[in-house]
Amino acid sequence: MSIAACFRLARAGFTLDVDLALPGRGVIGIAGPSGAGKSTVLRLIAGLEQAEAGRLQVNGSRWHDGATVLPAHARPVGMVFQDARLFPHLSVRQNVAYGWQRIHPAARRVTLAQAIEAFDLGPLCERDVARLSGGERQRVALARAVAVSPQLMLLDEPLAALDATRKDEILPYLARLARDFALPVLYVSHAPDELAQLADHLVWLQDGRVRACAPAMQLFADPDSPFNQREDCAAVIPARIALHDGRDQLSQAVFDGGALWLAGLRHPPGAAVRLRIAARDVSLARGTPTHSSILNILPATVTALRPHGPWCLVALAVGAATLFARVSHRSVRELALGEGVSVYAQVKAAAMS
Amino acid sequence: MSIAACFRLARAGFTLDVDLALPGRGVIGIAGPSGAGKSTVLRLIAGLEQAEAGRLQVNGSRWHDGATVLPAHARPVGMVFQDARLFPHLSVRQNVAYGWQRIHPAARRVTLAQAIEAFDLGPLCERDVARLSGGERQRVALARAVAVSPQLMLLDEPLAALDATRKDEILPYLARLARDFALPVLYVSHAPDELAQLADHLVWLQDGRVRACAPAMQLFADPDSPFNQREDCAAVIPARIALHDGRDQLSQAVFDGGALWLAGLRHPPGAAVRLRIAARDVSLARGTPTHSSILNILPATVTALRPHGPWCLVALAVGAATLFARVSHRSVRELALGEGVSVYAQVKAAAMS
Amino acid sequence: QPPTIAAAANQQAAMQALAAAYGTRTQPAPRLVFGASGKLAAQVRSGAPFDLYCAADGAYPAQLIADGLALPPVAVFAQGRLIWWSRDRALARTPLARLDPAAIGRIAIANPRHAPYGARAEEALRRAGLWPALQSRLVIGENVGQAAHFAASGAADAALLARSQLHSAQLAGGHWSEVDPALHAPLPQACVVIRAGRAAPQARAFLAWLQGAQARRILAGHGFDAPGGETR
Amino acid sequence: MSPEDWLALRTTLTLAGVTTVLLFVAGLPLAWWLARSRSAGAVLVDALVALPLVLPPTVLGFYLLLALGPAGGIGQALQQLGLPALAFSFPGLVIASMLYSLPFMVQPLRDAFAAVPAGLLEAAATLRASPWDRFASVVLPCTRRGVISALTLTFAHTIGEFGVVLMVGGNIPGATRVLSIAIYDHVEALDYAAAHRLAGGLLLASLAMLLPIYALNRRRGLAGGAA
Amino acid sequence: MSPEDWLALRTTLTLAGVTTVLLFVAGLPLAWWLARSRSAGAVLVDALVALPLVLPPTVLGFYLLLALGPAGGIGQALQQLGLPALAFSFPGLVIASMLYSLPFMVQPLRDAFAAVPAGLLEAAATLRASPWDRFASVVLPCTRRGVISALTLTFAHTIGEFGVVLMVGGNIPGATRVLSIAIYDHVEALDYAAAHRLAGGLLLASLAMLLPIYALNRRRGLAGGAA
Ligand SMILES: Nc1ncnc2c1ncn2[C@@H]1O[C@H](COP(=O)(O)OP(=O)(O)OP(=O)(O)O)[C@@H](O)[C@H]1O
Ligand SMILES: Nc1ncnc2c1ncn2[C@@H]1O[C@H](COP(=O)(O)OP(=O)(O)OP(=O)(O)O)[C@@H](O)[C@H]1O
Ligand code: MOO
Ligand SMILES: [Mg+2]
Ligand SMILES: [Mg+2]
Repeated sequence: MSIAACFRLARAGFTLDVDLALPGRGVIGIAGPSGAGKSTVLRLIAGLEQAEAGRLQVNGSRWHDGATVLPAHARPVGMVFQDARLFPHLSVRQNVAYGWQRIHPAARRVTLAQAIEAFDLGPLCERDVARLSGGERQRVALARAVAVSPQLMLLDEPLAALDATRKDEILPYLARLARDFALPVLYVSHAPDELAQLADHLVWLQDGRVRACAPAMQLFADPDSPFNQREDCAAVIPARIALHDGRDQLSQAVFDGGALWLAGLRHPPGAAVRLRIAARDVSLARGTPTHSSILNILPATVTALRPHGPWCLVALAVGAATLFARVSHRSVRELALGEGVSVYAQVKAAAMS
Repeated sequence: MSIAACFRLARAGFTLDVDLALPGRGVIGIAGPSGAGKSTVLRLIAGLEQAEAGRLQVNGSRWHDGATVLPAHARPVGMVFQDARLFPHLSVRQNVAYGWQRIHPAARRVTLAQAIEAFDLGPLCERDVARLSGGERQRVALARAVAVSPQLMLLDEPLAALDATRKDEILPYLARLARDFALPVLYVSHAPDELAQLADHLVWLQDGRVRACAPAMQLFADPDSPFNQREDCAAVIPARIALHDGRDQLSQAVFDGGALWLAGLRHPPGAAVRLRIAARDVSLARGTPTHSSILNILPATVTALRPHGPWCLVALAVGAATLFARVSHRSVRELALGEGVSVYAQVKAAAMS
Repeated sequence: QPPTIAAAANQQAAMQALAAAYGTRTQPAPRLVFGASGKLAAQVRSGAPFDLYCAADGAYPAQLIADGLALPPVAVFAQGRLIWWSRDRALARTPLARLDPAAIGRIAIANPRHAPYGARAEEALRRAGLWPALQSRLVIGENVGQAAHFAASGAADAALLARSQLHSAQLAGGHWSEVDPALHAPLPQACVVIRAGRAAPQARAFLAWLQGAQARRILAGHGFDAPGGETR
Repeated sequence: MSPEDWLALRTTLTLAGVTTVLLFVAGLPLAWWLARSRSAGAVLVDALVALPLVLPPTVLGFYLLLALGPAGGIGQALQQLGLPALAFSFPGLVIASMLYSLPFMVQPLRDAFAAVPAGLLEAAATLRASPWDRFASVVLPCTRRGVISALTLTFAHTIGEFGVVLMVGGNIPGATRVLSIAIYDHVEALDYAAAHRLAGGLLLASLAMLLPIYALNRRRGLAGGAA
Repeated sequence: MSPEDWLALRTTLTLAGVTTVLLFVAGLPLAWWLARSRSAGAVLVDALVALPLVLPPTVLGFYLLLALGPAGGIGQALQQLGLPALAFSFPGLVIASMLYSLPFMVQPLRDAFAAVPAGLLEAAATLRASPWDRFASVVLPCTRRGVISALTLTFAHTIGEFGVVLMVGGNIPGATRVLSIAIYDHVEALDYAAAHRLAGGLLLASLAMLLPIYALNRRRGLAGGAA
C-alpha cells in the first residue's frame, strides 16, 4: 500500500522535479508557498498534465510508466480543483451525480443522497450553479468528487472559501473518508491547523522541489522541519483516552510520557486520539507551579533550542514524546534553559484538539 | 466620514435586509457563515446588484438614494472578487493597468510600478493570466484593485488562496493602505486571525441580517459577541510601546491596566499597537505564580463567566481593559472562580501579535 | 416515361398549354424545363438529362448536332416575334426608329449573350441607331422571361419582349407594338432530339405532334407565327 | 400550390435534411479538431473550409459542373464504373450542397467548441468521463447555442441555395427543381400569383419554424452568459 | 480579364465593403441587445433576423423588386420625395445585400456576446469602465473570434451573392453587374476561358485572403479556450 510518484516537467520560469514515496492510505498534506507546484503535482497525478518524464504507481497499479500513461478518466481519483469548475449547464444535483453515474454500481461506496447530505447540499439541490455563493460552490465540488467513490482523493485547497464552522464539519468527514475506505487523500492546504488536524504524512514543496516528505508526526516533532519555522508550530502526539470526567467534560489522555487532561472530546475511553499542542500554548517552569488554571504539568527535558527571530523554540522530551515550547529569549536566560535541563512543561488543557 | 448602507433584496430562499452604519475609514471586517450574504453586500455597495430598496452614502457622497443610483463604473471603489475574474485577453501587467489607465492622472495615488511591486508581480508581468497559480491570480486581482486608487476598497476573501507567509506580507500592506490614504476597506474574511489583525470595525452577517456591527475592540471585548463564540476567541487591547529590550528582542507595551512584554515587534518606543490576546493563551491562578516562563502576570477581576460547551470563557477586567481566559470547568471549580473574584492572569508573551 | 423538354423562356406559356393538350391517360405530359436558349444548350453539353431541346433560334440546335450531342434534323415549329412593350401607351406605340432616347428610363431586354430575344433586341436597337444612346439604360434579364418580369413589375419602363409572352395577365396592363421585322434577323423556334436522351421515342412522338395542326392552333393562340413565316 | 410546387418543396426539404445530417456527421470531428489543434495545417484547413463562403455560388457551380459533367474527372470516373452522371441529379445536388454549406456547419461549431473552458473538460475527465463522453456530456450541452446555430444555418442555407443549383442542378422536376428555382421560374413566367403563394408561404412557414427554435434557445440559453 | 470583368470585380468589392461596414454598425447594438435581453420581443427579433437565412434569395429578390419598383411601397415613397428609384441601382443592391447578409453579421456577434462571462463585465465596471468602454475593452477583444467571423461571413456572403442580384440587379455594368453574375454569364455563353479566368482568379485570391486571417485568428485565439 503505497504511492510512488516521480515527475519532471519544465515550464517557462518553473521546473518541477519531484520524487515522492507516499503511504497508500491516510491524509497526505501538501504545503508550500504559492507557485511552488502543489497544484501541478495533483494535476500530474490526476493525469491532466503531461510530464516530460514520470513514473506513478498507486497502491500497486501503474498509472504512468515510461510511455504507458493511463488516461485521466481511467484513473480512480476524486479531484477538487482550486477553482470549483462546476458544470454550468447542470443543476447542483446533476453536478454531484455526474461522476457517480459514470462508475459501476458495484463500485459505489456512497449513495448520491449520502454525498449530498455530507456537504449539506439538500436545500440547494435544484439550484443553478451560477446562483451559488463561493462557499456553496466549493461544497458542491467536494460532494461531486466524493460521489465517485475514488481510490485516491486529490484536494486542492478545498476549504479555502469556507467559514470555520463549516470547516469543522467537513474536516472530520474527510478524515473519516480516508480511514473508513482506507483511502489515500492528497490534501493541498495553506492552513497549518487543517494539516495538523488531518495529515498523517506531510510534503513540503518549494520551487518545484520536495523540501520535506515524512510522516506527519516526525515532521511535527522536528524543530528543523519547514512546518515548524512559523509562529504557529505545534507538536502532535498520539495518545489514548484513559477516562472521561462527565461533570467537567474533561478527558484524560495517556501517551508515551504521561497523561494530559483534554476538553471537548467526545471519544469513548480507549479511543486513540492525536493531541496537537501548539508551542505557544506551552510554558516552562523550573519549580512545580501551584494554584494555576493550567491543569497539565509535565516533567520534561530540554533536547534542543532554536532561535526563531525574537523567540526561542524549545524542544522537550516528555517520555518518548516531543513537545515544543516557544519562549522569549529573556525566559531562556532567566530559567537558564539549555540542552539537558529538566523543566516542567505547563500545557493548557484548552490548547489541544 | 461615515458609510451608511441600507439594502433590501429578495432572492428565492434568501432575503437580505441590512442597515449598516460604518465608519468612513479603517478596515471594516465582515464575517458570517457561508451564504450569509457577505458577497451580496459588497456587490450592492459596488453597484453590481440592484436592491429593491436601498440607500447608500459613502463619506458624504450619495451613491444610491431612492431612484438615484450611481452606476458601478462611477463609484470610486476597488473590488477584489471571491473568484479572481482576471481578463483573459490581457497579460498580468495589462490587467493591473486596466483600471489605472481609466482614472484621472491627478487622482492616481499609486504608480503602476508600485501596485505591481506591492504584490510581487514583477516576474509575472508579461505572463498570460491563464498560466498563473491560484495564489498568483489572487495577487493580480489585488494589485488591479489597488491600482485604481479607490476611495473605498471592497475585498471578498482576498487572501483565501495565499500561504501564511504571503498573507503576512499583504495584510500589513492593506492596513497601511487604509491608514495612509484614510480609506475605508470592507474586508470579507473567514479567518478570525486576519480580522483580529486588521479590523477596526466588525460586522457579523447571518441569513441576510446584521447580527452585530460595532467597533472591533468592543466586539472583541464582549463575551457574547458572535466573534467570541468559537475556540479561537481573543481580546484586542490598544496599547503603547514603552520600552524595547534589544538583547531579548522584547518590547514592553503599556495599556490601561498594566504593562505586557511582547516579542517580535519592530515598533519604536511611543508607537501605538494593538495587542491580540487569545483566550486560550491566558491562564488563571489564585496565588502569584513563580519560576514560570510566563512573563506577564496581571492582577485581574472576573467580570463574567460563559459556558462554551466543554469550556468556560472567563472575562476579566484588567484596569480598563478586558481580557479573556478560556479554562476548563474543573479549573473554574478548583479555583472557585465567580464574578468579582480576584485572580492573576498569566499571559504568555508569545501570544501577542 | 415522359420525355423532358428543355424549352426557350419565351415558349413557357405556349409549351405548358401544349403539354397539357398532349398529355392523356396513355401518354403522360412531358416534363418541362425553361430557360434562355443558350443556357439550356450549355446544360445539354454538361449532361443535362433532356430529351428534346426547343430553342428560340436555329443556331443553337444546329451547333448541338454539329457537336454530336443532338440528332438531326432541326425542326422549326414556329416563328417568334419581337415586340416593344411599355405601360406608357404613347411610348409603346412609337416605332423604335422614331424613339427619343432622352424620354425613356430603363429598358429591359434579355441577355444578348445567351437569349436569342436579347440578341435580336440588341440588333434592332443598333439598326435603329439607338444603341449608343440607350446602352447605359438597359437592364438585362437572364432570359426574355426575366426581362418581361422587370417590365411587368414596373421596375423598368419599357422592354423588348416576345409576342408569345403577351398571354400573361401581368403584361395586360401595358401596351405594345410589333418591332419592324426588318430591324432584326428572324426568330425561328427550333427543336432537336438530344442524343443522350433516354426517352427518345417519346420525344420524337411529341416533336411530330408539335408540328401538327392541333399544336399549330395552340401556338398561333400564343402569339407565334407559323414556321414558314406567314402572319396569324 | 400546383403538384409541381409540392414536388419542389419535397425535393428542397429532402435536400436540406440530407445535407444537414451528412454535414453534421462530417462536421463535428472536423470542427473539434480545428478548435483544439495548434498545427500549421489547421490554418490551411480553416481557410479551405471558409472558401465556399467567399466564393460566389457560380464559381462553385461552374467547377462542379465541369467536375461532375461527362467531361469532368468525377463524371468520367463514374461513367467508367457504369454509374449515372452526377450533374443534374439529386446526388449531385447533395454533394454541391455539402460543399456549399460546409462553412455554415463547421465554423459555428468550431467557434463554440473553442470557447469551452479546458477546466471543465479536465473536471469531467477526473469524474471518469472518457473523451467521447466528455464531448457528449460537457462540450455539446455547453455549446448548445452553437450547435443549434450550425444546424439551422446549414439547413436554412441549403433551403436558400439557388446559384449552385441553377448551374449544376438545372431545373429537373422531382430531382433538382428546388423551391428557390421554382419561385424564379414562376416569376419569369410572370405567374406572380404562384410566386406569391410559394414565396409568401415559405416566408410564413419559415417564421413559424424559427420562432419556437429561438424561444427554446433563449429560454435555456442565456444562463450560460451569466456564469 | 476584360475591362467589363474588372468593373464587375470593383462593383463586387465595393458592394461587399459597404454592406459589411453598414451592417457592422447596425449589427453591433442589435446583437448586443439580443444577447442580453430576456424580453419576449427578442424572440421575434431573433426569428426575423434569421429569416433571410431560411428564405431562398429568389423570395427576397421577388419581393424586393416589387417593393423597390414604382408600384412598391419604398419605390413610391422615394418617388414622392423626388429621389431616384432604387431598382437596378447600386444603392438598391446595398439594401438588398444588407437584408440578405443581416443574419451573417448578427448571429455570430450575438452568440459570441452571449458567451462573455458577466463576471468579467462586473470586474471591468468596478475598474471604472463605462458600458461603452466595457464593450470596447472587454466584450470585443474577448469575442474577437466571433467578430472576425461575423465580418468575414458578411463580406464573403455579399461577394457570393447571386440570386438576389440576379433578380433585382439587372446586370448593369458598373452598377449591378457583380462577379457572380459575370461568371454565370460566361458559363451560359459557353465562354469557359473567361469563366476560368474569373472563377479561378477569385478562388486563388480568396484563399490568399483567408489564409492570413485564419493564421492571425488562430495564433492569438486559442488561448481563450484554455482559460
Ligand atoms: N498553465 C500554466 N502554464 C505555465 N505555467 C504555469 C501554469 N500554471 C501554473 N504555472 C506556473 O507553474 C508554477 C507552479 O504552479 P502551481 O499552480 O502548481 O502552484 P501552486 O503551488 O499550486 O500555487 P498556489 O498555492 O498559488 O495555488 C507557478 O510558477 C505558476 O506560475
Ligand atoms: N446569483 C444568485 N442568484 C440567486 N441566489 C444567489 C446568487 N448568488 C448567491 N445567491 C444566494 O444568496 C445567498 C447569499 O449569497 P452570498 O454570495 O452573498 O453569500 P456569502 O455570504 O458571500 O457566502 P460565501 O462565504 O459562501 O461566499 C446564498 O444563499 C446564495 O445561495
Ligand atoms: O431563349 Mo429566350 O426565349 O430568348 O430567353
Ligand atoms: Mg495551486
Ligand atoms: Mg461570498
